[in-house]
Amino acid sequence: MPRTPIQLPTNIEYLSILDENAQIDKQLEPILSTADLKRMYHFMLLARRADERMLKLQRQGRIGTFPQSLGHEAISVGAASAIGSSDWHVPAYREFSGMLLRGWPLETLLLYWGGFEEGARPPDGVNDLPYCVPVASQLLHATGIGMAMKIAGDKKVVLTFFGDGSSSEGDFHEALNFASVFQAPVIFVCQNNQFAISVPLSRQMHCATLAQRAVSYGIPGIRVDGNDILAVYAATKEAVDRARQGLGPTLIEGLTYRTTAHTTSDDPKKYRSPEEEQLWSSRDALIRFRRYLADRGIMDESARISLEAEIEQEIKEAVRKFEEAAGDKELLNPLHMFDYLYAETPEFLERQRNELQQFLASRSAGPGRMEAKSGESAGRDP
Amino acid sequence: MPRTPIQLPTNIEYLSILDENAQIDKQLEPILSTADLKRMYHFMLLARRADERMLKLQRQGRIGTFPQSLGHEAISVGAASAIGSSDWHVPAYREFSGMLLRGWPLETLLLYWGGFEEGARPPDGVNDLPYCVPVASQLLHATGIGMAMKIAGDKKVVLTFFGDGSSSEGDFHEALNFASVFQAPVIFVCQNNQFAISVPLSRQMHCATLAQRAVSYGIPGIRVDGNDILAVYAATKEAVDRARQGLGPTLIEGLTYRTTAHTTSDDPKKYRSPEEEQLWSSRDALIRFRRYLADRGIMDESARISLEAEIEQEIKEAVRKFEEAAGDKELLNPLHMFDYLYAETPEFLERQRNELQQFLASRSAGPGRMEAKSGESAGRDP
Amino acid sequence: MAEMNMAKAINKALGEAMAADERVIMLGADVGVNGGVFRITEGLYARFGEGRVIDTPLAESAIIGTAIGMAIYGLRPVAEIQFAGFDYYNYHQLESHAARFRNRTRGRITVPMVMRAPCGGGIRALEHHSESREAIYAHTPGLKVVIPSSPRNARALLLSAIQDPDPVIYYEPKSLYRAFKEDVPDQPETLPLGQARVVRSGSDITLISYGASLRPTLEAAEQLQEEDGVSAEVIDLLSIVPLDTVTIVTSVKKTGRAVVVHEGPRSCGIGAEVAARINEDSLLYLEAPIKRITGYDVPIPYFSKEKYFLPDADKILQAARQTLSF
Amino acid sequence: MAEMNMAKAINKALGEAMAADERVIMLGADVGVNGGVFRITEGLYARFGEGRVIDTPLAESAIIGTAIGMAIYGLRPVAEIQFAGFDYYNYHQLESHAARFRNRTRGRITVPMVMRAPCGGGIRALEHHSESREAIYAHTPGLKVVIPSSPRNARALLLSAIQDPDPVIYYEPKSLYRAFKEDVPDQPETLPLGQARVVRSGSDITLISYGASLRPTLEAAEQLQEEDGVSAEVIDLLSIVPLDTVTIVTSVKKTGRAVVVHEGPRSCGIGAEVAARINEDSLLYLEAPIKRITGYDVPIPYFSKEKYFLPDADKILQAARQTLSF
Ligand SMILES: Cc1ncc(C[n+]2csc(CCOP(=O)(O)OP(=O)(O)O)c2C)c(N)n1
Ligand SMILES: Cc1ncc(C[n+]2csc(CCOP(=O)(O)OP(=O)(O)O)c2C)c(N)n1
Ligand SMILES: [Mg+2]
Ligand SMILES: [Mg+2]
Repeated sequence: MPRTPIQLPTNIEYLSILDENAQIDKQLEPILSTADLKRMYHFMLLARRADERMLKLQRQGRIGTFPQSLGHEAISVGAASAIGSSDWHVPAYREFSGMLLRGWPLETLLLYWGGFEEGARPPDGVNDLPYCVPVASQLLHATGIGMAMKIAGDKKVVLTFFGDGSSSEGDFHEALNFASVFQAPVIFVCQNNQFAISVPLSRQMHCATLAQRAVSYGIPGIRVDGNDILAVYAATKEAVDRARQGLGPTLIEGLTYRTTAHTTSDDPKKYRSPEEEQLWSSRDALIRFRRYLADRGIMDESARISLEAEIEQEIKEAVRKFEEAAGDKELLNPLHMFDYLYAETPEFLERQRNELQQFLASRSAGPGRMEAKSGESAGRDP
Repeated sequence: MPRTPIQLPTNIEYLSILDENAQIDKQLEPILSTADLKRMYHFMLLARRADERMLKLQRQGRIGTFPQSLGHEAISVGAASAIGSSDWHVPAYREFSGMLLRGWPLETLLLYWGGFEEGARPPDGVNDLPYCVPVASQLLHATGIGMAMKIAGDKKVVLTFFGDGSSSEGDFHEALNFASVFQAPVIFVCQNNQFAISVPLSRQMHCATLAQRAVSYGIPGIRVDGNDILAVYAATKEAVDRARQGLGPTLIEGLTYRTTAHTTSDDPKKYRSPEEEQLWSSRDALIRFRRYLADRGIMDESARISLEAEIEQEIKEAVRKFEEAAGDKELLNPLHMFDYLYAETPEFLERQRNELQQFLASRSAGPGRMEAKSGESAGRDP
Repeated sequence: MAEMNMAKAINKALGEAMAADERVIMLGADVGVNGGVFRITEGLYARFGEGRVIDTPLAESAIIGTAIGMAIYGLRPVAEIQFAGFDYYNYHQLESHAARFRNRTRGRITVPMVMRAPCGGGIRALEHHSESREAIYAHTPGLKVVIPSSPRNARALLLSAIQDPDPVIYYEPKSLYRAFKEDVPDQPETLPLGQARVVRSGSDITLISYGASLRPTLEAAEQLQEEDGVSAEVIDLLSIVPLDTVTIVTSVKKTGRAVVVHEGPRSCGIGAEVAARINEDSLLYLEAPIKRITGYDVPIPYFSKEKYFLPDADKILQAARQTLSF
Repeated sequence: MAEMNMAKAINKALGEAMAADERVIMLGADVGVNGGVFRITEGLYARFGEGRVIDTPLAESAIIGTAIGMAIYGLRPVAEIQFAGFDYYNYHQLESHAARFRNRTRGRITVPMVMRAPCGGGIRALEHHSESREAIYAHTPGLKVVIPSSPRNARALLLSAIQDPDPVIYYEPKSLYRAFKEDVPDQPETLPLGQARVVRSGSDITLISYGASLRPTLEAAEQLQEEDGVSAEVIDLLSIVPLDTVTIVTSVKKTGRAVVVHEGPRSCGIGAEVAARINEDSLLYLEAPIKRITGYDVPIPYFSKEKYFLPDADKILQAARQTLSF
């Protein structure tokens, strides 16, 4: 056979269950309890509403730059619903909804976007890493956690997320390769929203789908409709079951669209058309899921309305707690910047701490200058 | 189509033309002139014999650690034969034979392995980068050169090499992705010798072939018998033609075996069996190519014997030139370490240069100590 | 002459360099259609086309690694890394290759390229968006490192960096992008790399700084004059590599006292090097220890508290007074 | 007590750490079946199995990135990077994550891991195989950095590093692996991180060094005694971070003169930091400028000339004499 095609694995698939008209594929419909379905919708909606609120907070200068997650709720909540609380969840920075579902209080996440390290502290009992800013780097932590689970003989899995742009980073490749070589129980979920800030998919990769990159690692790959929470859930569940049985990692690509700007500093008008944005709005994950829940008699109009009210209350309460915390003396104490570098603060850092402490003390004695300048910088921060 | 297989490109192939019994596939036999074929064999044999000689030089301490390239001649020479002198050649560190073919004098390469930067200086008119030690990093330079050719509108191509182990590095992924997105005229050749020092393929990757990684980049990928110089040449030629027409990069995997140790510091007995080594010796590229040349009446036994003699002479002469250069005062002048950092040496470096110069002057006045210690270190250097 | 902020001045320099030399090209994530996340490359894509203003995939090692290849082939790439905190991803390319090719090939292959990246804090950014690690590059033989402090010198230094035959790290203090305006001459002008500037002359103490820290340093100098009647000389380093030892030492020989100010962490930072060189060349002139007002040896805090990490006029003033009364 | 070289001593420490704590695991390219390219992990694979001595694919960022994940999950990974010159590939993982997780999560998530890598020159190796860039890590808040100088302290420091609750960079001067032997106690012993050691006491000048440079420094001290009748104190830093300022300053206050010696490049190197700290705490005691005998600000030359780059006893001796006669 001197010139022969190489047999490629055939397990690269596309999956859609609940389509944009809320038509359901009965054969593929995942088994989920009413409570589960309600929970999923709850967190999608909470994220959506909180996100809207945060935009206002940002505009008011009460929190900083943040990446809205509209359009990402189905992937984030759908995938996170397929793992248990003793499994691990390793987000990038657009998994707001999934983190809420995993047990991060909204006020904690507000603290994060409000400029407090305390917002990056996973609540006790929550097996999550915090948001990760340097793209793709977290995929290696997820893989390491998965490898450690295997070494420890724990039947747990890790769920981790990244964007389409992030898949161009070397760390993406290294993470998938390690996970496949060690058959680590890691589910890699790509939130393919078709943009990395302004750079469109066509400038990001030359292959038709991200899912097909699974071929490079000899693992299953699947593309799902990322606005179809049932498809996301089903694909993730399958991958989780495989991983838990020791059958290694899976690459899942959820195809969606970033409904809003990249972050509050970005202006998408520079690089995409209103028509495209319009088109994708009509495919919104919440609309079709709400219709599905209504069709199944799980949530009628009045239930939906009271849920909205409940969530409004929840957000109000969280914002209140956040503002309280953000005014807290202890949280605002700058000397804490020295306190968490090492288990025991070494002498040279103690000295720097003292230096700052003495400076602050002396300044609060003399005439203050710093406060006057704090509003000065006019820079943008993407 | 709720659950459908994703169509993968079907252009991932395996190619063999001249098999291990020197049987030729007439249909696929590439068109090569007698002169070309002789030239290819010349450089394969030169590399083989020079390599043997270098092992002796290394054992005598006249050069340092070096990676033998036995088993790699067909890939290196076969691929390099498919590009022209105005194309670029970007090797890793096992393309000894191809570099000789490209016009690097043997004495220059000896200088490199003998510990002189002068050995990394590409000869004038040779469009090559020198050896590259940090694995996979050179793939990005090749891609950048290819992108620049495209920007300049030059119809040239770049040929670059890497090992199976190196394909696990992030830079491999980034280079192939960039090359594919920008459709740069780059041919990526993997010298898959099945080991990265001691780590076997099975620990390096979970996919069946390296060629299939082309699927991640939407580009053609091909695995060839790496001990079959005709297959290597043919696959590269095809890729070069495509690239020159603006059709972008290709991934070529040459499957071979590292006949000897990783480098002169390595002991393969620790991690592989004599049986396996034996098996692959029987597949040697030179044996079958020699038989092919004989069968085609291009090189009979007496021609082969005189070639051996010619090459012996060539090597002798090169070693002489190398030793002469290695004893040259100018080449040994340590002050040159300061002279090539910047186009113009800045003041702070001039000061350091003077510091060393004065030190050397004062020491050569007083009793010398350094020479006594030069043989001291007993370390291994892989 | 036209008044402009630093963002505009850098943009102007990029346009001028591209217009003057067609080998100059830009690459990086979002530099093209979008004009850069800080709008630094705005208008260049429209003006020079996608062949010369190249939006790349998101991969820093590739951005720098391919820029190296392009420079080797004869282009003069200006690569943007979106934030200095992400240039660690490409550090191996800079250290192992950009900085070494000339030396490795005895001058035969060179890498005339610029890596631009916004650096420093002060804009309420997220984690990893406020780093100042120029010292790492200063510890990497074969690179030059430049950090401007005003629109005019930003423009002139960038033109020099692009024309330089060797790789230059050009860090842009992002808090200065839109902080103030300055007259910038219409005609292109350059500034020699490796030359510091005495921006305020004085006789009692030398304050050495660069980039975003220069302004609070100057403020402190003013205040020293006003409140203490002390005459402070202020040096703006402009180039971190080559570091202009002569200008520093000449000043310290005159004043006998010095404070070094920068945002990056203290240990093995630029302040350490400045102190070591002062010590080497002018120890006997010193009347007090050289003080370092720098970022602390901690990651810059999230933005609610970053201002306590950054050098400010009060800290510099206090350090100067301590030095003066030593 | 048994006599052994540093390679064996490190190997012993690794075995002891793994035997004592089953959370300790090794990973890296060639660390398993092959026992490491320098044979440092020899025998561990056979003894502890492939679940705990893990041969990885060739990818430094992944080796460190997965080690971080493992440490977070509760293991105590010891990751080997084959040569310090390749750890630039993983620098972003160390800077952005290993060094930050504790701080970022206010102590909730920690990264108790060790990155081991052979560093330094002197073994006639190829390009990129002789680097000493500990200063980069010293400039990276949140890491500890340790460099041993003898078999016994190599073993003790490595045991401490593995037990440390925070990430430690453990650089092994590869020219010392087989350079000499020393008695190493049978029972495990540790050495506190952050403590330098006065290895020779003296009163006229302080020579400060660590790692492979310590031996030529000691040689120079001997010679100063013999030939000049000068009593040199020699400090072995052992830890680069935390740097033991107290021991350094105490000595310099006594001697009034200092030479710092290391292999890494000079600018922003460890010598700069040592000089800056001496200046801060003991300026008035100094009778001569602090000299730096270091690698120059060039890549370490290919091996035919590397010895001219490295500090040696003659250079140190000359520097000490210049300092003494200043
Ligand atoms: C290593 C690194 N480089 C650059 C950035 C700046 N940056 C933040 S988000 C982003 C785009 C990421 O795109 P994608 O992965 O598709 O995720 P998305 O934002 O679309 O969810 C960039 C370039 C970063 N955070 N990390
Ligand atoms: C970035 C980097 N890491 C580690 C090394 C050390 N090293 C040199 S060769 C090698 C193995 C490479 O294997 P492969 O890519 O298969 O090439 P081969 O040596 O088999 O030709 C290693 C680990 C290196 N040179 N560069
Ligand atoms: Mg995206
Ligand atoms: Mg190999």
